[in-house]
Amino acid sequence: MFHKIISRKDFADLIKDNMTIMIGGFLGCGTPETLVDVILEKGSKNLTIICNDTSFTDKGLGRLIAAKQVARVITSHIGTNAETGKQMVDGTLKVDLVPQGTLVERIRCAGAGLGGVLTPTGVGTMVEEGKQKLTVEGIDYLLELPLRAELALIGGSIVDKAGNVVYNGTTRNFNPIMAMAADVVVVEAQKLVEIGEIQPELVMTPSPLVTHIFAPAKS
Amino acid sequence: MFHKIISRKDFADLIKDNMTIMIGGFLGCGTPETLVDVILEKGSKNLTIICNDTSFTDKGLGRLIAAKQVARVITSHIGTNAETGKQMVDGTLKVDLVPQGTLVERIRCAGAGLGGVLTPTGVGTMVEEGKQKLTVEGIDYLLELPLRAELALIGGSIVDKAGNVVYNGTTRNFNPIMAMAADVVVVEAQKLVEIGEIQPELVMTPSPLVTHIFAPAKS
Amino acid sequence: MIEDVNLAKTIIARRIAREFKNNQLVNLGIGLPTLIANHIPEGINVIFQSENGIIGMGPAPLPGKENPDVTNAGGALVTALPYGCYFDTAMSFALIRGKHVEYTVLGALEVDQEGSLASWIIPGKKVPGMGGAMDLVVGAKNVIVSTLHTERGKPKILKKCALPLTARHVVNMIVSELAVFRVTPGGLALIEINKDSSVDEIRANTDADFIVSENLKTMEV
Amino acid sequence: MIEDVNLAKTIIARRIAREFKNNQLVNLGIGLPTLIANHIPEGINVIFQSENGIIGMGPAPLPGKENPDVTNAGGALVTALPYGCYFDTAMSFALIRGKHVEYTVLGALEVDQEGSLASWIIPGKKVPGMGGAMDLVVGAKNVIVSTLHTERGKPKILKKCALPLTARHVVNMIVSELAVFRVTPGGLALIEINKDSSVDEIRANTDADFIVSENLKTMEV
Repeated sequence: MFHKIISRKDFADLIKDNMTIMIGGFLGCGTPETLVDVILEKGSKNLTIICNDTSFTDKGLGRLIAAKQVARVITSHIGTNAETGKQMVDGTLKVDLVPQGTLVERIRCAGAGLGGVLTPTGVGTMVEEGKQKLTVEGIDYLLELPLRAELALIGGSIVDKAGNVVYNGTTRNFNPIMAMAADVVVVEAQKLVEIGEIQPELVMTPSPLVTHIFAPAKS
Repeated sequence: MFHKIISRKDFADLIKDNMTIMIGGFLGCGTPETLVDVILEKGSKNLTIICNDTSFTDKGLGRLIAAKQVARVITSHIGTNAETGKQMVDGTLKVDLVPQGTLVERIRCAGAGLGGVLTPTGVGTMVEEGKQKLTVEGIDYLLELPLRAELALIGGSIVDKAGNVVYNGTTRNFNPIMAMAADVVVVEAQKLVEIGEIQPELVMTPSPLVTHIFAPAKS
Repeated sequence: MIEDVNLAKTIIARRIAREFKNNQLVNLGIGLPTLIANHIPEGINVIFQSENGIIGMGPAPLPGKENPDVTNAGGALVTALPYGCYFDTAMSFALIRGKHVEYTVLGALEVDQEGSLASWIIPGKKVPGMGGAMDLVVGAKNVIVSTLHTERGKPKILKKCALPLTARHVVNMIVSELAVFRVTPGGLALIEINKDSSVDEIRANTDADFIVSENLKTMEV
Repeated sequence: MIEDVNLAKTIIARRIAREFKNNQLVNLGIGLPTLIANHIPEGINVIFQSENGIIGMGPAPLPGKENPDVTNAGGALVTALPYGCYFDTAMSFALIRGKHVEYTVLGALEVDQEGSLASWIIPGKKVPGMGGAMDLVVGAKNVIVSTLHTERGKPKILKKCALPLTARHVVNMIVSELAVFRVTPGGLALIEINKDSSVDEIRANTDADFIVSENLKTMEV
């Protein structure tokens, strides 16, 4: 009934130079490592990556930066990846720093068909620059706009063959929000199960949001 | 460690005339019926109720309207409760109709510390009236503002003694969103369990949001 | 005209049911649209969403299998299919407004040649409220209005809605028991016609301008 | 001055740990604030949130009990207590911005007498990014800056931050190894002092104006 499982090669074919890609995870926890492996192997260039943080040079999506495949990153924190700072100073990597709560709301707006949100975060700081400021009931807010991607790469703990996803522990983080805000959504399944094996209340990303499921071969 | 369980009388003491109360549920499904019973018994007047719909005259929060305890209702649908329409025409009940998706986002804004959201819903209709309109990238949006309450009444399916809540099936609806947007949050527990009995991934309302737990005596 | 209202509704439901492709996410409104679920062609899996918080909605429960915690947006008891899941209203309308729902099908008091519709208020008479309808028609990728062609002899498809709107310029397709119209940038196009009707009959019962498609087909139901 | 940095940090952690009441929700930043969890007085249950998506965070796992799927905002492996739960980043920052977190404790590069702080960028030198800090200090009900009183002999508590701000006018309390200040509408108030320090020593090492509370107390640690 559902035919969502793709091969490593099929996934590689989806990746193009200059693509805008969201990648889930928080300092690597919840990041789909094998999907990142495939992009490293393919060597696609000039990527724009949207992510919570740039992880470490040898873990998660941080490896794409170390491999100089990224032209721009939209993120909240780069302090754990020395390459990000270095390439930013060298001028080879553009870094847009966004407060974490604002970043997730901007992605949510794109996924939820909202035109923007008003947040108090960043008022009176450099984050204000170039943004519309609105005052509601005497409080100043920044208008923050939606953020979308062509592709979202999601790290799922338990995935059924329809595409329903459960995230264990703190691997959830940005994953279910990003799964709503991209044209194509690929989930790497840590554990692939049959339809009906996931309690319907426990589903965190409903199956229609998932375009493709990638289940790495067990080593 | 946690002392959140309250008696029927303690809950009754929380209810005051003229209060603004959010009540979860969708046509009664997920509504904390016993908490509504207590408000009916107490007979508090001039309440403002925020809810998805006004249910039926003999079910859920619809009973409060039938009992003429409500002065104002902020809701998306009143078609299933003849009393709501009648009292609106008589001028004894003020009805603010809000699109369902806008209603839930306004409540979410209040709970999430956001100053408002831009939604395309309602543009070019009566819903526009009195609202600020913003154009972002050529698309018109309405700026919708936060909606808070003094009290939120939540229908929980499984509640542990710390206050973590699980909602079964479609009882979830507005419940977890309202649980973030009120000064005091009371959950009616269909089933009360010990701490540790709920899988931490399955929690839908984290315990710190819950002020009081009411567990009706089994009949 | 088709005098038998139940037959008319079945024709509409069967025609709309043919519109969906495999694994598309569809939201059916209360009333007539609900009937569509009974007429999905064999071999096609349609995934039903209901805005109260369920994807993978199945048929009404068998006697003795009712679960009061599993309802649809009309408050009726339903079931969840094995691939189904539940979520809160914020997520439900994120899916709806965020263009994740392929089709929404709903009734209307009036629908017009500009693709606007009215469905939530008759001022001074009846005010049910908009519920989720305003979000659904703004957010779904495709909006189908399902409607009897006339009500008490009066056309439902108009040049311009007179009642307060649910939304402006959002309807993609109108399906009645007599005809199927597409709303195009140039106006209404009649693209299908009931085998027992005629363009003249449709003109006589439609209060809107429309062109007749060069490709006019018989409604398959 | 207290020359032993580890002792200084312990004093700060122990003092802040006394601030919390039973069952309050608290977010501790990376670094010095993390130490506070080890010094909560007996009989007080503090509920720890970490912005990566956990409430009810417990201590580091015992050897052999590590779960790579349970981390804190610094990426370290942690545990969940029996009343704990997990959620996504949108929910996490809804809790933070929505005033559901009672205390956030974080370090700063600079903090000033107006309650502004700088913690995320030294232009041209070091740009870690703000992470969740801007949301935390704007959203938490109470903001405590935990900081060594000086760094390389230079005061950290200033009249006005020179570095780009994390937020303006949000800090409620500043705790160093020498002193506790409250930020009041009238400016900084010195409310507690280390038993081995003096008001003169604090004046000499603080680059901000402050009044000495009539109620000046000895820091209990």
